[in-house]
Amino acid sequence: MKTVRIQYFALLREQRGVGQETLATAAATAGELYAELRSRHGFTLPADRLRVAINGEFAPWDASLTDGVELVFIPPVAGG
Amino acid sequence: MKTVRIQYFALLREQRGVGQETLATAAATAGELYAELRSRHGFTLPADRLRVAINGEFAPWDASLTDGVELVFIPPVAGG
Amino acid sequence: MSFQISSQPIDLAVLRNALAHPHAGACATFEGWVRNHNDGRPVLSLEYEAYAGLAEKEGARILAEACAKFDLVAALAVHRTGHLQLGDLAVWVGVTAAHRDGAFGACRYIIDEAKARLPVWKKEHYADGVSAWLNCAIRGGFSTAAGPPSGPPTG
Amino acid sequence: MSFQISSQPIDLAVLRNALAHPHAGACATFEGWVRNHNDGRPVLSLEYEAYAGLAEKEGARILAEACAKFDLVAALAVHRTGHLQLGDLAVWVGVTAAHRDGAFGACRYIIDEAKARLPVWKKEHYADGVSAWLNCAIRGGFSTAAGPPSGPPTG
Repeated sequence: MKTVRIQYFALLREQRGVGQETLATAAATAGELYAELRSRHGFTLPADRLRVAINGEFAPWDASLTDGVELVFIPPVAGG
Repeated sequence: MKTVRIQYFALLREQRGVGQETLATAAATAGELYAELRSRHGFTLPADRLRVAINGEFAPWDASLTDGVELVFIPPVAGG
Repeated sequence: MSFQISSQPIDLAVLRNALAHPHAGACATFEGWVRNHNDGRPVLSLEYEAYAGLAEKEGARILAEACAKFDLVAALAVHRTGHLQLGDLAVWVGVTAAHRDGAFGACRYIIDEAKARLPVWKKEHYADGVSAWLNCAIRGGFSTAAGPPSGPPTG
Repeated sequence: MSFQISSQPIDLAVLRNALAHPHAGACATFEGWVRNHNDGRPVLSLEYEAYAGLAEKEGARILAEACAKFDLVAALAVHRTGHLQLGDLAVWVGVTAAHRDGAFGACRYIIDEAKARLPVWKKEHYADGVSAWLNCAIRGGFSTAAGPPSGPPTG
């Protein structure tokens, strides 16, 4: 088990009901963690519509999670 | 003979030494008038680098001159 | 040369002064304003939310790409966050160059990339009381050249 | 929707307010500034001269063409006359549209046509004390589609 911090934005923030949380997980990768959270919280967005950032930088979904990392799941963007 | 008013701008104004003049001419067309003025004042620009405006609107070089018209010979433009 | 995420109104005079330079003969700007309709629905207001830290990093990369592609003097951009009303300025891009080709090309490049890549989200509030997050940019499922090398998992 | 020739400094705030409209989601502007070099020669200042009456008429035609070609909300432009110093604003074009494609396309069209067609002239004053009228635009010997039907005489 490792401890990770997650920030939520936009639709994910509203579906989760909080802007951030710290939790313990057995997930090995960012992709596994999103699948775990999606089934727990009923997120409507599939991972293939998202990107993930780890420690403030875009990262691949198969990036290994280490203790203490900060993750952001990034919904489809709509700036401008 | 008819009387015409001419305004000069930019290089033509400097080569003519005045911004406008009223003169009597036997020229039948705008093109004939420019040829007459060019030989009299030594304008360096040939007519095919100019356009002509009559009474505030672009006109063809073969437009007939009538008494009292206002002409502007328009050097190559360089706005912006 | 920075791309700012700002919760405060954008001060155009300050930005314009920051672009001034004696080599600059051309300045192109783009402004995105909150308009009263989208896809045929009347819009009353917009909420912008940003992952500011990453948005500013990605924005700086976009500006650097524009400088590499076009012959620029300077480039600057700001994106608002917060609850904006009709007519409010949501995003501003300003570019200077010796000539207008570079200025127009870079300005267009920056706003196009910003809309596709910055982690910024927009919630529209409609006249009928409903509101919705827009899901505009899913460019290549986010597996772009600028993105991570591996594809996303299913799930 | 007007193209003004102005001997007074251009007031950007006034112009921007004149473009505001609830349907407008995109605003593209172009500014031409006096820069310190041209074709490799150091420039100290610029003099602009215009045949104002015809320039405003031709400018209005250019704006009307832009409105016909692009889906615009509004378009506005001003060209300065007089003796301008380095960094001064010589020409401003502003366009609003629902979407950015129209705004960028029209803004570019207007400045390109204005440079090619408005009876406005520019004299450069160089660092070496020389000055010269620029003869930039001789598009098609002025026998453009917008021009008179007959060709110029020789001479």
